[in-house]
This record gives sequence, C-alpha cells and structure tokens, in this order.
Amino acid sequence: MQTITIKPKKEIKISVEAENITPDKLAGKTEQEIQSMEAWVGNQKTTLGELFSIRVEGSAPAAETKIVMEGDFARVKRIGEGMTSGLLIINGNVDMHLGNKMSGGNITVKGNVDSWAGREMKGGELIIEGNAGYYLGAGYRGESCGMRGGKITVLGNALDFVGEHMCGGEIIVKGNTGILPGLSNNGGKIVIEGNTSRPGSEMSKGTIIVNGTVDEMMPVFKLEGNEDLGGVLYKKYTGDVISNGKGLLYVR
Amino acid sequence: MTVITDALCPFCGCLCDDLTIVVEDNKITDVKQACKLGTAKIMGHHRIKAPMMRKDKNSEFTEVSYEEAINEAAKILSNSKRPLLYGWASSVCEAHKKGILLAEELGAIIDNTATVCHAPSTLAVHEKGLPSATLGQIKNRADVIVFWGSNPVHAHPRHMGRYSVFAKGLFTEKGRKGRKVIVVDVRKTETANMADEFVQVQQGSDYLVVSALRSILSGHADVVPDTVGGVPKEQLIKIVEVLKTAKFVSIFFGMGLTQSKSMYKNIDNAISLTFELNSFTKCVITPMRGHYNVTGFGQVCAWETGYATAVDFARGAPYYNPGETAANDVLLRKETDAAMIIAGDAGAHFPADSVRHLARIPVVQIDPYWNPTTEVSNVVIPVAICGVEVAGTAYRMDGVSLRMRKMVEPAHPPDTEILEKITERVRELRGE
Amino acid sequence: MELIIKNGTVYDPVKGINGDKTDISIRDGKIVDKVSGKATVIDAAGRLVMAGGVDAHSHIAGAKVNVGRIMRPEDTRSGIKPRTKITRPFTGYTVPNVYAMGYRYAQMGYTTVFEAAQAIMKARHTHEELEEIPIIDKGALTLFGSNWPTMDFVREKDMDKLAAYVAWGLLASRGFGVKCVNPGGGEMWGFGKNVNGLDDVVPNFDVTPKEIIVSLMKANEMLGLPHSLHLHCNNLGKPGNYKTTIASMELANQVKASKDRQVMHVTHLTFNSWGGTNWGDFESKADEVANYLNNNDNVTGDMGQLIWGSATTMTADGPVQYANAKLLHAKWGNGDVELEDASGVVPIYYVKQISVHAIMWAIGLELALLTKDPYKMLLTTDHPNGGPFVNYPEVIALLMSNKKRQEEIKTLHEAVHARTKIPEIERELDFGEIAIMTRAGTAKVLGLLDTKGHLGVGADADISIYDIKPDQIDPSVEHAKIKSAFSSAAYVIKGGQVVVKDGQITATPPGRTYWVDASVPRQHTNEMMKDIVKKFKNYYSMQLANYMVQDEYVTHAQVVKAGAIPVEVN
Amino acid sequence: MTLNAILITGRTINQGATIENKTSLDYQEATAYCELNPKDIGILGISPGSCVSVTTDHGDVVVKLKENKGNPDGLAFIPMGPWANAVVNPDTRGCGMPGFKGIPSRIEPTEKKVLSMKELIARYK
Repeated sequence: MQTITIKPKKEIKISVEAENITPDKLAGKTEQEIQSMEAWVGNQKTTLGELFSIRVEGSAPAAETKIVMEGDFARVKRIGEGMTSGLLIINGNVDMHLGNKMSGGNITVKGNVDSWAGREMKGGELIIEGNAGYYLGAGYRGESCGMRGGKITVLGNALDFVGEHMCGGEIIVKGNTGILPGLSNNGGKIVIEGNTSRPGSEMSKGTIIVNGTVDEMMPVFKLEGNEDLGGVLYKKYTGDVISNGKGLLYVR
Repeated sequence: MTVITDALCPFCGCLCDDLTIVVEDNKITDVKQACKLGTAKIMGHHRIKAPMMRKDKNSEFTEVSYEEAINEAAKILSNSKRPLLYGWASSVCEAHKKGILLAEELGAIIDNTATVCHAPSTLAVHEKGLPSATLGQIKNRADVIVFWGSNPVHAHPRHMGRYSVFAKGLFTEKGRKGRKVIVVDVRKTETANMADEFVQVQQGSDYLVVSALRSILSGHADVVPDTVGGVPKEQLIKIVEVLKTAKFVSIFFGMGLTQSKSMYKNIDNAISLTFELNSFTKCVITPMRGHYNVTGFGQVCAWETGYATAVDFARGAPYYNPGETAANDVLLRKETDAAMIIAGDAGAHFPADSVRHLARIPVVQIDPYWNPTTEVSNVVIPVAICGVEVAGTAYRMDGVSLRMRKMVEPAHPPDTEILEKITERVRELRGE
Repeated sequence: MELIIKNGTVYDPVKGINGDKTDISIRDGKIVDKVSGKATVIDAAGRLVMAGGVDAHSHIAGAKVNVGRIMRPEDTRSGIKPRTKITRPFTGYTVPNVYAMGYRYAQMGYTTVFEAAQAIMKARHTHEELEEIPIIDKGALTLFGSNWPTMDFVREKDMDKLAAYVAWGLLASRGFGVKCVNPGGGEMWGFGKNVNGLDDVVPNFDVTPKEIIVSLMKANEMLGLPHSLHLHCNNLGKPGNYKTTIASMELANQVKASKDRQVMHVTHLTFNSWGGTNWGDFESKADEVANYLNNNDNVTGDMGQLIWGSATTMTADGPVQYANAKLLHAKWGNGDVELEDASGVVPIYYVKQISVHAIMWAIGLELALLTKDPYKMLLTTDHPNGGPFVNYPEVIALLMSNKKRQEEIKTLHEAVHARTKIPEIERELDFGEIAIMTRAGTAKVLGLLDTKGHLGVGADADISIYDIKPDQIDPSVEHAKIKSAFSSAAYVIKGGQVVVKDGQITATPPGRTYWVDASVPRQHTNEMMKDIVKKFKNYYSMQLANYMVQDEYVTHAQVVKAGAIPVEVN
Repeated sequence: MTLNAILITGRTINQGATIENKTSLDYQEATAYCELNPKDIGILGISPGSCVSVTTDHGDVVVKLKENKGNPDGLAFIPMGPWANAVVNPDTRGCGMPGFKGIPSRIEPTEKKVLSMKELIARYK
C-alpha cells in the first residue's frame, strides 16, 4: 500500500492543470520524484512540488495506491485524468474534468466538483458527496460518445447536460439536475432522485429514471403505461420517437 | 471628389457590397444604398485621437506616443500568466492572423465577440453539422423563409431586400408574393409584423417547440400535447405542412435561439429539423451573424488552430472548450490577469461581473472609439477603422469572403501594424 | 546557394533512372548540371532519392475543409502538437490546420499538392488558406460542372463562350484546372434532387451530364490547359456506378488532347468502381475500370484509397453527402454555392468488419495493381475522404508488399474474398512504379512535368531522401520499414532549401500557388461577359466588381500561361 | 407598483446606429430603457418616459420605461449594452455564453436617475 497526501501550499487563483495526479502516474514514486512532476498554472510550466506539499508513505503499484488530497482544489483541473486503478480521495472541492477518461479505480470527493467530471469515463467509480457542475459524465465537443462505462454518484445536485451522449455506465444524482439530462443517451443509465427538466431528448437507447418531478417533458416520448420498478410505480415512456429511439424514461 | 462604387459595408453580417461612397478632401460626404446602421458607421463618429495611458483605473488618461503605448501593452501582456485577447469582430482577417500569432507567443486565450452572440451556434455545429447555403441560393430558390429568434428589421435591415423576403431570383421572380414568411419569436417584433405566420413562443421554450415540430414531421403528432411552449398544436401541424410542401426552405436564426434557455441545444435541435426536412424538400439553415466580420474570425481561427474561437494557448498547443476557455468563463472565475480588448467592446457587452474583473486587472484596448472598455483600460491605442480606412478581408454570414475597400486615408495606424509591433516587442522582452 | 546530393540511389522514371547512384546538383532552387566545389554536400549514402512528391487530388484548403474543422473539434484534438521555435502548432488528423497540412506533407517528402475543388465564389477563401500552408507548392482546381453559365453555353452549343467562361473563371478563382463534380447534380441539389445518369436532363437548363462533360473537355483542350478535365463522376456512392464511370470515360474518345497527356482524369475511383445493385450485393468492379484504362490511353485515374479509422468526407457532390449523412446518422455540413455548385461534409469511420468498407479498401488497391501503367493510376486517398494523406506510406507499403496485403486481408470482413479480386493479386510495385504514382505520373497528369516530378536539369529542386537502401531491402518482407521511411523523410529539399531533416521540420518557406492564365480572343470574352453581367445583376448575391480573387490573395503566384487558340491582338 | 417580469435583451436599430458612439447621449437614449406592454406599464402605474429600476439576482439598474405593444405580458426588453448587462445572469452554463435572456426581474418605479455610461462603468471600479 502506498499513500500519497497532497495539500495546496498556497491559495490557487489561476487554474492549475494537474493531470499527473492519478494513482497510475504517482504510484511507486518518491516524494522528490512527485514534487518534480509537471503541472501548469496558466501559461507557466511548474511542478507539483511548487504548488503542493506532498507526503508519501510506502511504495506500491497503482492498484494499491491511495492519493489523499486535503484542502481546496477548486482551481485544480484534470485530477484523476485517465486513471485505471487505485484510490483518489479529495477532502475538498475540485475544478473541471475530474476523472475524465478514467477507466478504473475509485475517486471520492467530499466537496463540490466543477463541470465535466467523469467526461468520457470508461470505467471505475466516481463519488461526489457535494454538488456537480455542468456536463457530468458527458462527452467532449463534437464526439458522439460521452461516458461509456463505470459509475458516477452525486449526493448533491448536478447542473445541465448530465450524461450527454452517454453510451454506457450509470449516473445517480441524489439531488436535482439542470435541464436536458440524458441528452442523446445511447445506452447509459441515469437515475435522478430529485427534480429535473427536459430529460431524455434525442435518446436512442438507455434508461432514465426520475423520482422527483419533471418540470417540462419533451414532446418526443410515447407513454407506454405504468410499470412497477422495485415496488415503485412509474409512468413508462419510450423514445425519442423522432429517431425511433429505444430509450426508456421512467417518471414517478 | 471621388466616388467609390461597389463598396462594402463594415457593419453587420449581411456585408452588403453595393454601396456608393462619395469622398471629398479625404472625408466621406455621402453614403448611398446603405441602411441606417451602415451609414452611421461609415459617416463616422467621435474618435480617440492619440494613444493614452494611466496607472490607476480611476485616474485621468495621459496622451503618450504609439511607441510608449505599444511598449506598455507588450509589458502587460508578457507579464501575464493568463492573458485574454478578446474582440476581433470589427476587424479584418489580416488582423485576426496577427492576433492568433500573438496569442500563441503569449500563451494566451483568444476569443471573439461570437462568445456573446453565435458561439453557441458553433457548439451546435459540432453536434450536427450545418446544412447551409450562400445567400444567393436562398434568394434564387427559397419559397419559405423562417426567421427564428431574429429580428432583421432591426439587426440586419437590408437582409430581407437583398437576400431573403423580398429578393427576386431565377426561381423566385415574384419576390415577396411568391414566398411564405414565418417568424418565430417571443414577442411581436417589426419582423413578425411582416410575416404570413407569426409563432409566439413562450420565452425559453424554443427547444420544446422545435422538438414538437420534429415529432410531427416524423409522423408522431400523437405524442405532442395540445400546446407546446405556448404554441397550439394546430399551428405546429400547420407549420410542418408549410415546411414540408415547400420547394426550398430557408431558416435564419438569431440570438433568440443562442441566448435562451437551452442555448446551443436549441440550434442543435433546429439543425436536426433542417436535416429531417431534407427528406421532404430542400432546407437550409443560417445564423444571422451580427458584426460584419465575426464570421471571419471563426474562419481564420479554424484554419490556423483547428478551432473556431475560445482557443487557449497556455500550454503551447491549442485547447478549446467554451464553458472553460471562453472570455466570460475566465473573467468570471477571476483567472485572467491581463487582457487586450481589440475591435470589440467587452465593457459594454459583458455582464457586470466580467467588467468588474476587467476593472481590476491591467487592460489594453485597441479600438478607434471611446467606449465602456476604455473606461476600464490602462493603455488605449487608437487605430484606423477597418473597412473604411483599411482594406482587408471579411466573411459574410454565409461564409462568403469579400474584400473590404479602403474609402479614405486613415489618420491612425491599422490594427495589423499595432499587433505586429506588440508581438515584436513581446519577443524582445522575452529575449527571443 | 548551391547544394549537391551525393551517393543517393535515385529513382527518376522520367529520365529513365531506376536505382542508379547519381549525384544531384542544385543551384538557386533548380536542379542543374553541376555545382562549384563550394556547394553544401548532403551525403545520401545509398539511400533512396526521389523527386518531391506531387499530389494531384487532395482537399487541403477552402470553405469545405474549414467546415470540416469547425464541425469536428474532436478531430482537431486528435493531432495536436505544441508550437516550437520553428513550427506553429499542429492540430487535427482528418482536417488538420493549415500548418500541419504543410508540415505533414513535407515530412513525407511531398512538395506540391493540389486542392481538388473550389467554387469560384468561394475561391478567395481557398487562397487565404493556401497562402497560410507552409513549405509546399500548391494550386486549386475550379468547379465548372454545375455553373449556370457553363450549362447555358453548353445548351447554346457556344464553345467560344464556354472556353471564354472557363478562362475567365480560372482567372476569377486563380484556379489551375477544370474540375467537374457530378455534372448537373450540383444544380439539381439546389432543389434537393440529383441526376441519375449521363443522359438525365437538368431541369430549367436543358442539358445532360454527358453534354457538360464533353463540352468542358473540349473547352479545356481549346484553351490548351496544362491539366485535363478533372472529373468526379455522376452516381458516386451508389452501388453499380462503375457503368456510369466507364461510360463517362468513353466520352474522352470524343475529344483530342492538345498536349501529351490525357483528356480526362477520373478521380477517386475507389468510390466509382462499384458493382452490385444495393449494399447487400455490393461488390468491386475495379477490374472492369482498370481494364478500360489498360485499353485506352486518353484517360487517367487516381485511387482514393480507403484507410481504416476516422475520415471526413467532403465533396462538391452535395446530394451524395446528404445520402451519406442519412445512412450514417452523422453530422452534416452542406454548402450550396449560388449559380455554381454544392458541397457537403460528413464524418465517417471506416471499419474492417463492415463488408462495404472492406470491399472499398480492396477496390483502391485493385485499381492500382490491375492498372498496368502506373502513369494511369495515381496514388491518392482523396484526402480526407478515403482517409488522411498522412497514410500514403501505408498505401505505398500495401502496394509494394503482397505479404502485407495478405496479413491485412485476414483481419477483414469475409466479403473481401468473394466480392473483390484483391486476395489473388500478387503484383508488387517497385520503387520506380511508386515514384511514378506519387511523382512523375502526378506531374504528368497535371501538365507540370517540365519542372515537377523528376530530377532532370531545369526541374525545381524539390527532392526527398528516404532512409531506405533500395539494394538492401526487400519491401515485400520489410514493409514496416518502407512505411516508416516514407512517413518521415531523412531529408526534404524544397526549392533548393532543406525543409525537413530526419523527419523534423527545419525551415518553413512559403510555397507558391500555381494558377492558369488562359487567353481567348477578346470578342469571345466580351460576348461571354454580357451573360455574366446579367447573372450578377439578377441572380448573384454579390457584385461582379467584388467577385474575382484579388492579387493580395496570391502573393507567391506561379502563373502558367495557356490559350491554344489563335488570340487576336488588340 | 412592482412588476415581476422575465427580462430579455437584444439588438435594436438605434442601438446599432449608435454602437460606435457610446459616449454620446444618443447611445444612452438608444439603450438605457426597458420596454413593457401597456398592460404591464399599467401595473406599474407610471407613464412611459419615467425611470424604473430593474433588479435581478445579479444586480440592479435604472433605465427609462418604454412601451412596446408587441411584448407579451410579463416580458421586459432592454436593448443590449451596459445598462442591460448590469442585471443579466453572468453564468456561462458550461457553454461560454452568459444569460442574456430569460432573467427573472423585478421592475419598480424609481426617483433615481439613469446613470451615464461613465457613471455606470465607474460602479465596477
């Protein structure tokens, strides 16, 4: 087991890009090695050591590596990018693109995350105890596929475009979401415990379950009747009818 | 007296190229064929006379030499860790190229005024493409014209005469009489008053209305409720009928779509409607671009960087993600630590919080006119007016590029020259 | 400035040099007989030396290329390289930015590339991009196949006016040659329709694709243009279209060449050599097309080879692109140009296990291997339609190695066995044949053989040196080495300047832009212009005075004069 | 006396004609106003030409009241420009575009005067 503890040295105003902070990249490295790894502040190339105090205990492969981040990372982007295994625990807020393209391992955030968390995620688990920003588990501009696998859980709320272009995997939002969750869903599962608006537009596959209220329904769904899901009765819709979509939308 | 014919108008995205300009003693004394907007710009307004600087935003400006101002601008920009180069719409493509090079040198973010106008249209194009046509194709063929969330009577006064509603062409010899005009808006505008069919949408509901039209078009009227976004179902059915039985449909859209609730997804959806209508008829869709060369910046930026705008060069390679790298994103997050505003007016057209941040950081302005950006600037460099005093390239709203003429000799240097000198000075400061 | 390349193994088919050790002397950007002792020496040390590559058909600049970029940020991000002291950033794979376009061609040893289609009305845009593409020489072919003036003059059978219009259109667009895409189809796409064959009548204009093709070929020869008519056949993208393709090729017999070259170049034949009647019985008819070429000397073609993975289709063939977008559920860019033509852009992903794609992959290779004379079948991928040009080395390796082809075939949909001939073809091309398909042949087809495509005295000093020793390599076995060497030239010399060393860009001079200034009798132009003036007054959305590409947009022009018919002196 | 309205901003021809002349009174007249329909104006109980304060979650601004019969009930319009931007929603919603349309607002008569462009921007310094 290797544990790496990372704390900001000072308040960060200009966004830091720190895609090196993943178990894959830090596993087996010493404090000194990690400190000398690249990070960017705006247009300035710097090192992780300049920005963060880093403590390393033990040495292990990525799968047995735990990164613990203490403090405010609200201006640190791309943490956990592409991670394949290991643990990443953030006791604070984080900036955009958390866990983008991750395919394994586990990220837990105690605070809030900014937009594009779990973008193009392929596997692993992302747990956000606070709120999420826009485009949770979505895709990159122009790509036809967003999240493909893995699981994202948000205990708070998420903003617009949750799971845009999702092709697989699962997103659970315990609170409310903004507009257009599951837009162009092509095979993912989204569960919204709270309220939302305009869910499931252009869905071709996948499932969206809304347990709260739907503020505005898209006029693209066919009401199929009621269905019992685990003891709860839902209105079951299929769509999007425009493209003969096979998506399922359940509204309580 | 000199008479310049076939001159181009440096105001809106219509880029009218049939103006006649009368010049006497290097002064424009008459503008013919232009609309109120074009005439006002070409006839000219009060100008900033000389470069100005000040240390503190609340103190008065002092006039300085161009050299001093350029030197200070270069210092401010090269000391910045997160510089923003914003504006560009009221400038020619030749300046855009210089600006992109400067952004590369600085590791800056470069963004243009589309960010508060049609950049969402570009986001939609990433999703669905853009089935469009040149304006003459529409003039010669379109028998149904739709204006959605746009008000050309105010924003593009000659559009309807030259290209759309009234224009006559090979297959549209009857002009207005042979056309059906549909206007979709949240309020009854002057454009709506000229329509054969006005569709009043509840503010923010455009996305739902487009989807309802698509559902009806695909034979699923059954899933559409009695009213959608305030529009009765019967009217939606009627419109679908008009659209699918037309010979050539042209949809024009404006900020009513880009700026309302579902933002770029409105356009994304409208492009899908366009796509699907092509199974029944010919249909094209075109953004009503605001500034005369806001389209040009997107074109130049795309061929130089691969992305149309909001490009972040911080790490030496272009990175693009509006919502993260657009001008207001970085201003509102208070990330930007210096800005250059050129040929666009962030002070007037950005939300208060963004302007508030500009008021806190060093700002360089390059512009012919005194405007709200001047009020928050430290260094102000006046330049010649592109398309009036400087020749160069501009792109019409339909992506057709044209060469702007020079009408009179400028008293100020062109922005290309200022940008070149700033770039040179930046290199010197960095010891390159 | 003098340079000498010593000890290279030279392939220069034009001069009959086939792997000989020959020194090449360079002065002031040209190849010369000899240089002084002060010349800088490059020791090629037995390595492969060829003339700089010449590409006769690639979509590198202009409106539709930029539509591709704007539509595809996901493509832009896939090829990113930060700026260096010498180079601007590289971006994109199928739709690279202007810099990557020039750099990547140069890195492969290509020094001249022609953009395959520009509408006159949007030519200014093409030239803005061409001006920004570093290093390589370039030019653009201008679309004439659906232009209203073309169709009017064809209907009126007024060849003088048509020739005058072509000459004027080339001047207006600073174009190099006559491109004709799905003739008549561009006009019909104006109302969402298409032509279905050579004898369909275009409504309102009362002409057929056949008449347009033949008339444009005649006008092309009347003007003695360096290049022939460059044809994208009707019915592209439809199973069974090989019949239309061959019928189009037969039209070449109606016209006599004014120069030592073909009268018709039929482009991206991978997309036009299709048998079958639908996607179910879709099959290759490359053999029929190759057979036609083998028996006729007035037509040439290019491959348009398909490459696995991401591509961006872009063409003036508007209707085919809508069909593609529908078929693929893909995003769709459409760009009708008033009175002139159409265009469309649709991304595609070519997959080995899709039968149609596997067959298309085979068609390109069959065309190249079944056409006996490599001067008749140029190497292209119809960038970025079949795939991006950076894959030319892959195509070269496939053509030089049956072993590689057989390995590849094993990974493909089984349809490649039953519905193509590729598994049985054993031919392997040699370096000389590759030099023809990528240099000598392309230069000849373009009519640029005086200065391009060879290493004789007087040629432009555009030279590539590859890290292959032809006498020590068996391309059939060592195809990976072939691919890697052609991907990253050891040296590239452009206009006498070293621009690439060990695959890295070392200098970025601006290239030149070729365009053709063809003269016709003034009275023909005057008569023709009466029509044009009317069209601008009534139909165009812009003024005639603002239409033509101004000198400011072609700052490194290489003007080729043409005009074979007797020209009156004023 | 108070009207809750959805605010939109946008172009007008006079805003455009004065856009390069932003220090002028013409520009202020062309942009520092709020349009409501006669019914909504009736609710406010004042006449066009009077000053109103427009307050949103994002700020407040004083502009002149104008009548526009084309506005539906509860829809307010302020031409794009610094006065409108004092109250628009800055959130770019992951797309780079601030909220220039669809902002819930409270409109009230006021005794305060419309600030000049310079005074308005001075508030941000």
